[in-house]
Amino acid sequence: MAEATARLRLEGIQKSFPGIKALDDVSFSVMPGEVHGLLGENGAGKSTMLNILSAVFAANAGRILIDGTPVNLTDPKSARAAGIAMIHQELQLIPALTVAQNIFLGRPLSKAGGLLVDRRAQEARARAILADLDPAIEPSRPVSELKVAQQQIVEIARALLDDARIIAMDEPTSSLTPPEFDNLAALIEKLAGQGKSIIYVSHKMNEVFRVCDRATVLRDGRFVTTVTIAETSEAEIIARMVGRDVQTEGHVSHATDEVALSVSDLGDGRLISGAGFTLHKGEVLGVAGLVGSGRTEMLRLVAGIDRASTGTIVKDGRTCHFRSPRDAIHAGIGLVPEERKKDGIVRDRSVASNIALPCMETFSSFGLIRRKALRKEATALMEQMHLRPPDVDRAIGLFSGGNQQKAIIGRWLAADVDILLFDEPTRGIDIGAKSEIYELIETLAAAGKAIVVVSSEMTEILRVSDRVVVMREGRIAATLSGDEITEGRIAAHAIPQSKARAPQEPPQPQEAHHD
Amino acid sequence: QDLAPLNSDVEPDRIDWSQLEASFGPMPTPADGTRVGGVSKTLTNEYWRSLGIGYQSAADASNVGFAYQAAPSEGDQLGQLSIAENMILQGYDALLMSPQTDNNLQPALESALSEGMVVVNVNDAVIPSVAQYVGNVQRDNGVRVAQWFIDNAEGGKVAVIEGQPGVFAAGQRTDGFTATIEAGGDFEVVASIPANWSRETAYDAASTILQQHPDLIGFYANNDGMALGVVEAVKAAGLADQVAVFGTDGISDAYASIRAGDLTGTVDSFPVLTGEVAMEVALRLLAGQDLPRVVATPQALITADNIDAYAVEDTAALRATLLAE
Amino acid sequence: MTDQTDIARARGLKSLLPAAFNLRDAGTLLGLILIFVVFGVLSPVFLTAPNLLNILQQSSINACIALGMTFVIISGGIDLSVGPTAALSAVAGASLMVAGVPLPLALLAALGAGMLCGFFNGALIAYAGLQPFIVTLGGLSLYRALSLIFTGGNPIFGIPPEFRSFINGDLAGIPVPVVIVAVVAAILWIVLNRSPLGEYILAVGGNPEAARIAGVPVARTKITVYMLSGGLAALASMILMGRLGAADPTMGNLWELDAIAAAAIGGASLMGGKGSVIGTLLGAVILGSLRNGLTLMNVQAFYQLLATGIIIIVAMLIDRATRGKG
Amino acid sequence: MTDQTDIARARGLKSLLPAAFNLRDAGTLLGLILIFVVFGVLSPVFLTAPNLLNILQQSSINACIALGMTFVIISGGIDLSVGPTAALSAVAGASLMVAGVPLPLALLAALGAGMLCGFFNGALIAYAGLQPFIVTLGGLSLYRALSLIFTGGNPIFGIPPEFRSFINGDLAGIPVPVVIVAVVAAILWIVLNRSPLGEYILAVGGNPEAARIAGVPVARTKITVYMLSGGLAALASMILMGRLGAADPTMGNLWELDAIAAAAIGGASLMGGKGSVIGTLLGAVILGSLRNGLTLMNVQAFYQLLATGIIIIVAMLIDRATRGKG
Ligand SMILES: Nc1ncnc2c1ncn2[C@@H]1O[C@H](COP(=O)(O)OP(=O)(O)OP(=O)(O)O)[C@@H](O)[C@H]1O
Ligand SMILES: Nc1ncnc2c1ncn2[C@@H]1O[C@H](COP(=O)(O)OP(=O)(O)OP(=O)(O)O)[C@@H](O)[C@H]1O
Ligand SMILES: [Mg+2]
Ligand SMILES: [Mg+2]
Repeated sequence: MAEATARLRLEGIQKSFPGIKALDDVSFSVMPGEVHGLLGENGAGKSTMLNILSAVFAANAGRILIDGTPVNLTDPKSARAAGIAMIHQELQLIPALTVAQNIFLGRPLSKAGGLLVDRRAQEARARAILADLDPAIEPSRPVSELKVAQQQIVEIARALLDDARIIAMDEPTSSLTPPEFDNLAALIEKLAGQGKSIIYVSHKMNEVFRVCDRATVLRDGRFVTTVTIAETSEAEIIARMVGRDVQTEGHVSHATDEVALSVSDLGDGRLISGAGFTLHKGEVLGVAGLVGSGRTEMLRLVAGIDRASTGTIVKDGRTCHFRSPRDAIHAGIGLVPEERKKDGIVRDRSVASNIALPCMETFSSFGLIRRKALRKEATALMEQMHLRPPDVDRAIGLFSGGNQQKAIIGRWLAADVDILLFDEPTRGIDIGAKSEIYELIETLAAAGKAIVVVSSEMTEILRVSDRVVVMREGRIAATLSGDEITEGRIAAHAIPQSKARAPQEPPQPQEAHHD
Repeated sequence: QDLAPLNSDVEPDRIDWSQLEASFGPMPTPADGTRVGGVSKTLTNEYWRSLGIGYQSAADASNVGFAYQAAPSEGDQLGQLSIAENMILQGYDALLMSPQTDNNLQPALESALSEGMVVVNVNDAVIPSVAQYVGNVQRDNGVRVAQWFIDNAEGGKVAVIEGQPGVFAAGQRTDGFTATIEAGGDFEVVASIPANWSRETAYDAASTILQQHPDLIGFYANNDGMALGVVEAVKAAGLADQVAVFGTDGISDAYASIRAGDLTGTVDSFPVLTGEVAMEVALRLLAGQDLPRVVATPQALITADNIDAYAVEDTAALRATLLAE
Repeated sequence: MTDQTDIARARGLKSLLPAAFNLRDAGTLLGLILIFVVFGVLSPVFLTAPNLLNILQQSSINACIALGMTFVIISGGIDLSVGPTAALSAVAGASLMVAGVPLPLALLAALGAGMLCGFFNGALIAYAGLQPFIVTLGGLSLYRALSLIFTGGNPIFGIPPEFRSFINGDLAGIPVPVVIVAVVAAILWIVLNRSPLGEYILAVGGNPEAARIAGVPVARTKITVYMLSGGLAALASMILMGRLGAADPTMGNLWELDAIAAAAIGGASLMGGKGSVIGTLLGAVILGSLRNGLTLMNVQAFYQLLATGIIIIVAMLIDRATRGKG
Repeated sequence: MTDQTDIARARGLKSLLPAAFNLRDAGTLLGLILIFVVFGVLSPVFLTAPNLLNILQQSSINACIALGMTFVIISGGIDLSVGPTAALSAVAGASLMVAGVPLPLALLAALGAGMLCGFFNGALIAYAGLQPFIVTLGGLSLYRALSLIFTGGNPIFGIPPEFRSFINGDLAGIPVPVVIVAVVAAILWIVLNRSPLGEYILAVGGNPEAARIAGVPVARTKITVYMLSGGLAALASMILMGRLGAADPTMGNLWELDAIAAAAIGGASLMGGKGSVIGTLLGAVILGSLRNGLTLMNVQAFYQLLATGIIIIVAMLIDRATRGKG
């Protein structure tokens, strides 16, 4: 490929953080109208690369050329002026501002000679941009009221505003559902058709194969290869990323008949009502549903994070009343939250400290923490989960998103709970780690733990679940097991009646498992 | 020998400043290289600066070295203690201290005594165990103002603007005023409100009181700063002709305000002169004289009638005026 | 669709209130009303028109300072130096006035002095990256020292009578200070809710890193906020100077606490990103009515302190209870 | 592998410093050393042993309060009520002592009184969800009022001489208050760095919601922290009472500002989640040496104020510069 015609060329980029080299002499180019995948495991340096491109970080060495001319990007504003827009992996929104205000933040449409914000004009343009993505998002609503998925769409909309020539997307679909991805894919095609260059970071191979023309693979901060998508296979890319084979075994059930947890008539007085399910030891229960169907809310009620207004939770034959997550944890229930940054991590504390939070007592004797034992256990756990870099004393906030997720999951392994609730457990997790997590879930189930997995990824639900409950508008719409677990049936139950054109099958009467 | 806790307002072992020379002879000449330190309450109030001027001039007159330090702000008790201790380290012969509270300088007093220093408690708060006190009778400030009302008015509603709650001087002044005026005729103290020595708070309190009692005839404020705030509130309410306002301390702004016909009067406790007397007492003690435990300093109610007699720069002349009384 | 109807319902509720108002402010208003009812019952004078004007007048200075403080707090900072800033501006303005400099010029100079103090604070915070608390604590000493040294500790008298009578006058029966603060508050409301600067301030306070990435001029925004606070401190000092007829270098002692209290009562969060102009005004009036009511009832000094403490806490509890888990 | 060697290198660097110490504290230490050098050159008395002990003694009360404040600040709160809490504990303890209650009992009661104030603050913050600033501002008035009312505004004299001579004595030449605070600091260092409570406090201050979901007893942690602050205020009041020989209901005026300043100079962030025991101790000593040195040089009060302001800011700038973009 003639490099002179490249829209964007990154050359010899190097970036070190204290104690780690995040990028080591990485180069690649993106052509006009090209959708270029940037792939690699968690911590490979993808976000760092994009952050350098959009001048959030300064590189230690290397240069950036646009249309063959070196550019000097000093701050995010200058990057934008150079025609580079970015969708950040960690949502960079201001909760107190409205959707439109967030989209236009830093470059408001103004009236009265620049003195006042022209809210109406902003909202009109925001609505126009959002129309392609999710027309249900009302531009005048505060972002704090939106679900994560909707916030992510706002983040995408923001990048589209500038009419940039280069759009860098860092895991834009991590909390989106397939139909929302379809919208985005169509949009990407349209943008590419207009000659824009797009860098697309994702851990979802199907997306990469659907939208990308070429892809560059990074491993441990180093360039591995650039491939043309049409001339390669998923397996090859994964092998390049991981440097080893990843097994994709089928599902094995370890479910027993022993009831671990039974929830009935659970409600929060708002969205959730009459929710109930039974969970057996060794069983993996998938929870499917549309965004906003109340899956997260239901898990939070079970985990004692929000207070239930109705319903009973019976664990190991005892009725529990959780007044706090701590109560639930003492009863042996742990939750891996959906919003990692907000509900999961304590940024400035080490991975070891974050892991130990729920079970400080077990790592203490005579009121003091046994730091050595804690570090040893944390290191062992994290080695097993391939934490990168493998330093459990490092502040968790300095790790890539995927690696943070590993630490949060590790927390419940250390705490040795018997019921694990996963809310979107593999969001932002690389292929290798994902299959590791699936294996982990299986191992845990085999060890007799009971597991609930909420996921918006159909493949994930199908891969891990022994049974599936489908939620719709705050209620359990169906419980499926065995052969009933098919993509079609799950979708049919998930879509609200009024919205569905004609459900392929009549929804089954809701049936609680009484054993 | 343990001294009985001192109450400077009622201690019987006292002498008036005017009697010092008569009873103990002329000032002795201090030894060469004598150094005296002064620990003030704060320098943000003119009263304490004037006291320092008095110290300095008496020190100059006797040819002794003098250093004057103050807490960073009024109410900083520990800060003042540290400053006193730091001065003790520098080895002065005598220390003149005006404590923030009755006890915040107690350790400094003790360590100064153990270093063999002479310690004089000058005005305001009183350290109970102190052997030598120089200052005025706080209660008297209020009594004098009350007496003016009793002499000059038929009776009516009056109000008090108090200093910081819990401060000795504030309590005594308020008490002296209230007790005297309520015993002395047809007067009613309708309000007694703290304004924490602040001009602004005093202004607000006074305007609120006037709102409620438009027939008020007088205010007594625990210091001049607050009194000047009250004066503005009275003027703003258009009641300047009806309401008399008194302050305490006799700072120069109070004098100016009396001359301008705004402030009715203030009880001047002559800080410069007080400073001179205090320094004199310290030097006499250094010379080995055995003085009474309390040396009372002068006070006078200043109004437009007598202001010219007291408004003199030269303390020698002022001494003469006061001694002539 | 559930979402849509929910939104529609929320809209409907909102439209019943004036646009300037939000639910959080309603809680604060309720606290104020409660205090009014209690004092109204206990003292016959309290609810008379002159006394209400009196309360507004007495609250105006704190309100002025607290408005600036609110902006600083929203931006994620704090300004402990407002009192000494006011003092420095006052002595600067007063000494110019006394020296015969034309009034408007002297007033501008005073405002300039206040904004300069604010600029100094803001620059140290924005460019040197120091903690706001510690910078403005240093400023607290620094500006106080400068005004004490400049005046030798003595108040400056001789403020021109025309200035004094302007400040002490009224407009259609409303005291001038109240009018001034009302106008300032209206402008600040627009700035916070309708101008790019307002969005920047909310963004910087809500998530500084996201703001930076979005291209918000973070440093400039912070400096502006501290300059605003300094300027408003200067304005307050001018009002006070007009009322008291003197510029005292010790002016403004403990103003920061009152101002922060007003802002916090009005719903500002010291974590940044949250705060309301109207809430702060209500907060200042709550504190003003408290002091006024207790004085009217001639509550003894110690018990005034007691009542102040209890009422602040109870007001916050009521506010909290009415607005729920906000 | 690069990773491994890099990490190994970082580890190696770390191990050169004692474990108790972190890089942030080194910056503060540098500030302190600078102040020592400057004053040492300017005043011959400054670096003498008695004066250094003097500085430690004078800093001990602020250090004691500031340690409690550090824990509160790390947990994301603030405690403005430390001064009045100290006063209330002092009058409680003193009145029991004077009434002839055995000394240890009276001391326990005083500590209990302080912790009770802290519990009240903490419960309002943790359970009612009020803002720490406003709760402890209310407490500031409330506890002061209670101690004034209880004593009628008069100090309580007649502290048992054996208690006084204990506090005023020394251990191996080190003043007892310094020893007490050193022991307390050592315990607190262990609590913060080696105990579950310490982890909880850091987590609650760093991200309260995540901490709650991870099973941290958030409410209990917060209450503990305020009780600790109240207890340390009581301890400080006992030390001061021993030194002064009286319990004054006005004790502790402005302590909160000094304590917050010491904590902030020592690296505590008012946003929560950050702070260090050693840093705070150094911060208190910095403030103490500052005052000591300026007095030794006989700097006049106004210029002392000026110097204090400038030095605080300059110390923070140096600290900032040495530790880089931390
Ligand atoms: N601000 C930072 N400070 C220190 N280290 C950092 C920082 N940001 C990233 N790193 C480190 O740089 C490496 C690369 O991280 P990066 O976020 O680029 O990974 P990524 O490829 O985007 O991973 P993921 O798929 O999990 O998002 C990681 O080891 C991470 O810990
Ligand atoms: N935009 C919104 N604003 C306010 N509330 C919302 C919004 N979207 C959803 N909700 C509330 O949250 C409810 C359920 O959200 P929840 O997170 O439980 O769904 P979920 O099925 O877990 O979806 P996700 O896939 O995002 O995790 C919604 O039905 C609605 O009541
Ligand atoms: Mg990433
Ligand atoms: Mg969810």
